[in-house]
Amino acid sequence: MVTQTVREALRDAMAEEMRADERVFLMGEEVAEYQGAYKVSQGLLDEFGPERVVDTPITEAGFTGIGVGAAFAGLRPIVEFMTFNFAMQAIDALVNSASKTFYMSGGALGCPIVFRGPNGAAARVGAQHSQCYASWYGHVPGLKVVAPFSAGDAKGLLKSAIRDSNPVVFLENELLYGQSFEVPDGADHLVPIGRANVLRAGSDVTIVAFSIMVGEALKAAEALAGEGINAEVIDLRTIRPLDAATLLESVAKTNRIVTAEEGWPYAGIGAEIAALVMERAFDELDAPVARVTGADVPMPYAANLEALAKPDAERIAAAAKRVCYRD
Amino acid sequence: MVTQTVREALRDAMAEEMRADERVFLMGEEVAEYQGAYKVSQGLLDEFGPERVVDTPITEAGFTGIGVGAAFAGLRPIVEFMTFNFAMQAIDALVNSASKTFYMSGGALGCPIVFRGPNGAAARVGAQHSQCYASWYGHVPGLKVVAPFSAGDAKGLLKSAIRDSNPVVFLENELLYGQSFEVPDGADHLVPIGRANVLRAGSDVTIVAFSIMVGEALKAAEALAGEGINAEVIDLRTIRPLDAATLLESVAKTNRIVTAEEGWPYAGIGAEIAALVMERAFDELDAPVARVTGADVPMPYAANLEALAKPDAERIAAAAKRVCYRD
Amino acid sequence: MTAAKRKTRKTQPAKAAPAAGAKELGRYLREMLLIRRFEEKAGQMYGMGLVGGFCHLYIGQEAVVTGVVDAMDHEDTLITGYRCHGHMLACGADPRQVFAELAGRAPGVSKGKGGSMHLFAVDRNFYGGHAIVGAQVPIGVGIGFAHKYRGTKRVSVVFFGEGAANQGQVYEAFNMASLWQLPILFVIENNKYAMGTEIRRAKAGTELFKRGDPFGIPGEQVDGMDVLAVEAATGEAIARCRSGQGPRLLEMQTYRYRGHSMSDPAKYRSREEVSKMRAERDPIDQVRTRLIKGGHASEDELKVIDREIRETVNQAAEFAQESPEPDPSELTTDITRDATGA
Amino acid sequence: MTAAKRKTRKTQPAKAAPAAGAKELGRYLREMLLIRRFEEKAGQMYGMGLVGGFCHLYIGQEAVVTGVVDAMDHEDTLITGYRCHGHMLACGADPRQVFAELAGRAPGVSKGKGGSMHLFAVDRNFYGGHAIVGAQVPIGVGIGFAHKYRGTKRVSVVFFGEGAANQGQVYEAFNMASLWQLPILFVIENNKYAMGTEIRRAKAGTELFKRGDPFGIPGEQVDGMDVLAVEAATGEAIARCRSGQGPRLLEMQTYRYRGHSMSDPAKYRSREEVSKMRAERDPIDQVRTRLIKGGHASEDELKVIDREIRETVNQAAEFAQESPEPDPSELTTDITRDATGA
Ligand SMILES: Cc1ncc(C[n+]2csc(CCOP(=O)(O)OP(=O)(O)O)c2C)c(N)n1
Ligand SMILES: Cc1ncc(C[n+]2csc(CCOP(=O)(O)OP(=O)(O)O)c2C)c(N)n1
Ligand SMILES: [Mg+2]
Ligand SMILES: [Mg+2]
Repeated sequence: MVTQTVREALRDAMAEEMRADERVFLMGEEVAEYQGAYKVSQGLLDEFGPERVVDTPITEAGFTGIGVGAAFAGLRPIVEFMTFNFAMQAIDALVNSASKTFYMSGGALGCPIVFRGPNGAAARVGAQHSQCYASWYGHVPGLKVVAPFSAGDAKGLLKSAIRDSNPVVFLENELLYGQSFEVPDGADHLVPIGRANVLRAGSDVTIVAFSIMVGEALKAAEALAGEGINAEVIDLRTIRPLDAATLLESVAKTNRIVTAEEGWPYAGIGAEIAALVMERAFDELDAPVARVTGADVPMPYAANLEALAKPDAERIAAAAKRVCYRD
Repeated sequence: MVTQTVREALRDAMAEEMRADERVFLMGEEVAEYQGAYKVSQGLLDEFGPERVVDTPITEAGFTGIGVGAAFAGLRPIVEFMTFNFAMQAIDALVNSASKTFYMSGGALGCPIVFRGPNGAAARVGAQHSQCYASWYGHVPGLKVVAPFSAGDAKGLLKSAIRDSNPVVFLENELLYGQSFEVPDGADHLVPIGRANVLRAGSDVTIVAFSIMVGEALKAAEALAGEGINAEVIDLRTIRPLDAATLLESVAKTNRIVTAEEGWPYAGIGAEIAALVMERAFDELDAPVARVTGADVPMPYAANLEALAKPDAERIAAAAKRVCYRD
Repeated sequence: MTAAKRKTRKTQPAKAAPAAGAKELGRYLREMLLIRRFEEKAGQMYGMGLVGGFCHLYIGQEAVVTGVVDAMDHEDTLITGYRCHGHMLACGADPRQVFAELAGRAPGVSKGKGGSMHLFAVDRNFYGGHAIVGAQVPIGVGIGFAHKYRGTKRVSVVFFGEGAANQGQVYEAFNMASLWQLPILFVIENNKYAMGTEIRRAKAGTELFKRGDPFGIPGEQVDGMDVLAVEAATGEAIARCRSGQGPRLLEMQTYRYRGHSMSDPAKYRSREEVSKMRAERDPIDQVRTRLIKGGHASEDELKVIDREIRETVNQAAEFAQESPEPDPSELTTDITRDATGA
Repeated sequence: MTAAKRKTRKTQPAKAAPAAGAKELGRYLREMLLIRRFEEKAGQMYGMGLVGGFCHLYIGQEAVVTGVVDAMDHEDTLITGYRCHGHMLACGADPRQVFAELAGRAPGVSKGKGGSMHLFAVDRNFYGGHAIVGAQVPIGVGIGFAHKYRGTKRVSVVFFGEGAANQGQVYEAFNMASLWQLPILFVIENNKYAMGTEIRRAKAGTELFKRGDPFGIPGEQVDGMDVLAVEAATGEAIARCRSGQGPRLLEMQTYRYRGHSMSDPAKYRSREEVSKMRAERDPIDQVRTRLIKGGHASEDELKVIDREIRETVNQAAEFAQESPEPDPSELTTDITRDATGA
């Protein structure tokens, strides 16, 4: 094990895969000379040169399409969005071209590409820079969608994503970049796409979260423990395909589940999980699935309003108590 | 009452509102001289002239932004997308600019605009032309999202949308354009945004659908009646804000609900309704909420596969029987 | 013209076409006729319900793809929009499989899952068949990016309509193609109409060959109804792309005889306009005339060729009609693939 | 030059600035100084944590918005990106409310909900403050569309950076603005850098004033460090827009002294480059020098002005600091509004 920040883990994942496979390259705004807007690609230009670490103009639609074309032609592009908010300009290429072509060509033309960058809210960057796209991309067949929390998962999943032969949307979180975790040594560390992870075993209630909300879920579980509620915490890690088995297994045990996400509620990931659990484990539920989500508002800038808009450990714990009928 | 096709009803809604309010104008590809790609704007150029019925180049990002700007400046644009698939090129303007600016400006700058056009699948037009965007737009605060079924609702809701001071996403369906319905006479016919409609009262199970699936839901209800199951059919009509009251009232009566939509399942409208009903009516549910959705695949072209991919009355009826434990 | 002289050449309008020999002309005739007859048949079959959805015929534009593909190297790649039947055939795809795709049948090039707008022949370096106007342009630049990345001498040829030429992503792609000096030949198929919109109604500045100017991409206007002119201009442009001089742009002035798609009655133009074009500029007639005037072939010989091609096309249509629909299990295949690595 | 002669003028590079009187110069000085001091204070307050998120200072570019706004009519409108503090102040917005917005406080121009990148002064015809690169360009064209639709003589002035000038939506907007002959003045604030990217690394063809050429939009390069040159070029261009001659494009050559945003250490350029620009081209120093050399003001008088402005800015910062945060209920207001009709 080594202690690494998420930022370093992501960088190492890319560097290792670029060493192993010449087809892998990174493109995006400020990824090369500036070393990444958030320094995730620190050092990559030095090691791999400007052919494989490519600075692009601020033209998301264009460079995403170029990435898709390069993938069609057999390369393995990693396309960095400075944030996923800017990928809305490119979402046609991502959804209509990258996700659908394999099917439309009857399996003749695949698109091995990774789209990555920070998703969701950072600190006080306002409504146009704070959207969570987990549910939008999760909605789309043909994509895989990943959203890790820890540095180890970030590294292992990014490596899997780069090796995957399908388009993978890799949702990072700016506020996690600087957080440190234990990461397994070496270039062999892979985490499979499509598998959730039980981070904390518990018997009273399941809390499922992804990305930055996992940290809040763990904190909530601590707090709940103090009140005699033993929460199981699941890090979803992959948004699509959803690891239904792990969720259902947990619910079979706890009979209660709380979902936590920072995105908007309407048709969010919590909604999908609620529907899924109801369909597949209705009789095991002792309480309704509770959703903890970001407020149903564009993200406000003011510090106090922003804090109100974002879900946190306290709200997660409150929801858990509610479904345990302990509030 | 007059008998009208959905196409005519939409045209009349626009014409009436354009007569009543000089600020209203229509823009989009082929809306003027060609009379609309699907002839929805038939006759409008003749009546209102090229200043108010504006043909645009095939540049969705550009003309959507122009529409948003015109709305900021106090006009009331109706932006027609030839289909909503093409609005992905413009979705940044729609979501980041139209839906968020009122909030970001603290209420100083509103965006009274209607985005309309066919959504979802037509007949065998393939994966890039068949996506349903109800859940994507429904996800976004700051937008209102409407998806009528009948001509009367199409007219009344489009008129409300044009008069609304917020951005409204108005999802039509190409296969419905030619269908005829009874429409209330006159220019006063309005249908309020945000209200679902109980089309058929029933006691055994609630079927909730929107847009073209309402027709299938009604057919399913007929079939179920033959088997002694009395289904209530609700036409959602508005996707956002969701009329929770009407849904919950119905579930309180039937204790069972089936959702029907042609979009993809993951984080779809059915998921939202399932989560909502669970949260607000868990104890009234005698069976899990059942989702009937489009297949979780890019839309195939082959006739037989396309038929398999689309939900229909039969699948809705089957789901209803399942939740009535009658299968 | 010496290379040095050429180097300074800027965007320029169309010039006269060079001469060609009997063999070449014969080949062009066959290739263009195959497209013409195929498309006529596709139109018929659409009317009969065998082909569904949107179906965009290439009739009238045959010289463009024929001349361009002829000037390309075996290893060069191409990509286009939904009006892609001609491109498939020009690349040598089996007409039977193409027709089967139009009909949504199992042996179709995309297993019947893509349809008319989504034809692919990756083994023949044709990357499709994309139904979102303009989307193929950055994608095609990405294919050229891959060619350069791999150190090959391959050129990526990117077709798009004059309507698509207004799309913003085209200019983003121009900028990067030029900035990175990628081997891209942009081919605008200017058939005068984008659906019902005549070019003048959608464009400020209709000299499309100049659209790359601010990005330093030299452009040229070409008589796209004359396959020889197309071949010559393309050959020159591709050679420059291949030699590392960055992207080039050709505006092919062409015309579609039929509606935008099968559902377009094309009321936005006069019958006379179409008949005049057919009578005076038809790309196939031009080659026929050259063959006969040059004494390379007789009317009768040409009839034989036409008959052969009709036969091929009829067989393709029959094959499609007789082929089964895809197995229902195909609904859920080809969404993602398991394979990693190569 | 006669009007007729001017009409044929094509895109052209910068020319020398005209002279100006004492009153004008004094006004420019005050306006630019207000922006400079405001931004310096904003930078300080960011360091102290009073301002959060992204904060893009306008220091160095003051002459652009000052000269442009001065040349605009009262009724003309403007719009820009996230680097918008200067535009607010140039439009006459209250520095206290602007500062309160930067601090996310209740009396902010957007009630504290927008922040530094989302400033609006609709009553002063400033439409914001948009944080998605390039998005404001079609929006600004839409505002110009409304001006024409209503039969007014108003002009819409649309600011964007040279980095944004690569965005596809800009070309889509160019095309429609020209096609419909809309009264739009496009102002490219070419400050040489888009974040860490020097213009040459992101653009094929760095003569931005020619970017509108293929769409028939005449462009001109302007010394954006000289407020007089800016004012003169803008006045001329706006007059043409107003007279119904369609859109115009001005490329303002300017420079930002500080990092892209407060979180950018700006390692991509040398200190010397910045100092040289400050020493030789500073827009405020140029006006100061003109005032003194022209005998219009003494050093002491200028110091008084500076002190007054510092005072204004300090008060604004204090006002912000002392203002309360928005009421928690504001979280869920201003999402949609009930009102229909006017
Ligand atoms: C982004 C987008 N907008 C609109 C359409 C609908 N559409 C399909 S083809 C077409 C016209 C394109 O014209 P042009 O580029 O000239 O090509 P042509 O059809 O003439 O070959 C339109 C508007 C689409 N497919 N994609
Ligand atoms: C679509 C989009 N992509 C990327 C960004 C991140 N970003 C913000 S400002 C900026 C640089 C813009 O440079 P320029 O247009 O030259 O304006 P300047 O900052 O120099 O005023 C970038 C890349 C964004 N906000 N929006
Ligand atoms: Mg065309
Ligand atoms: Mg700049």
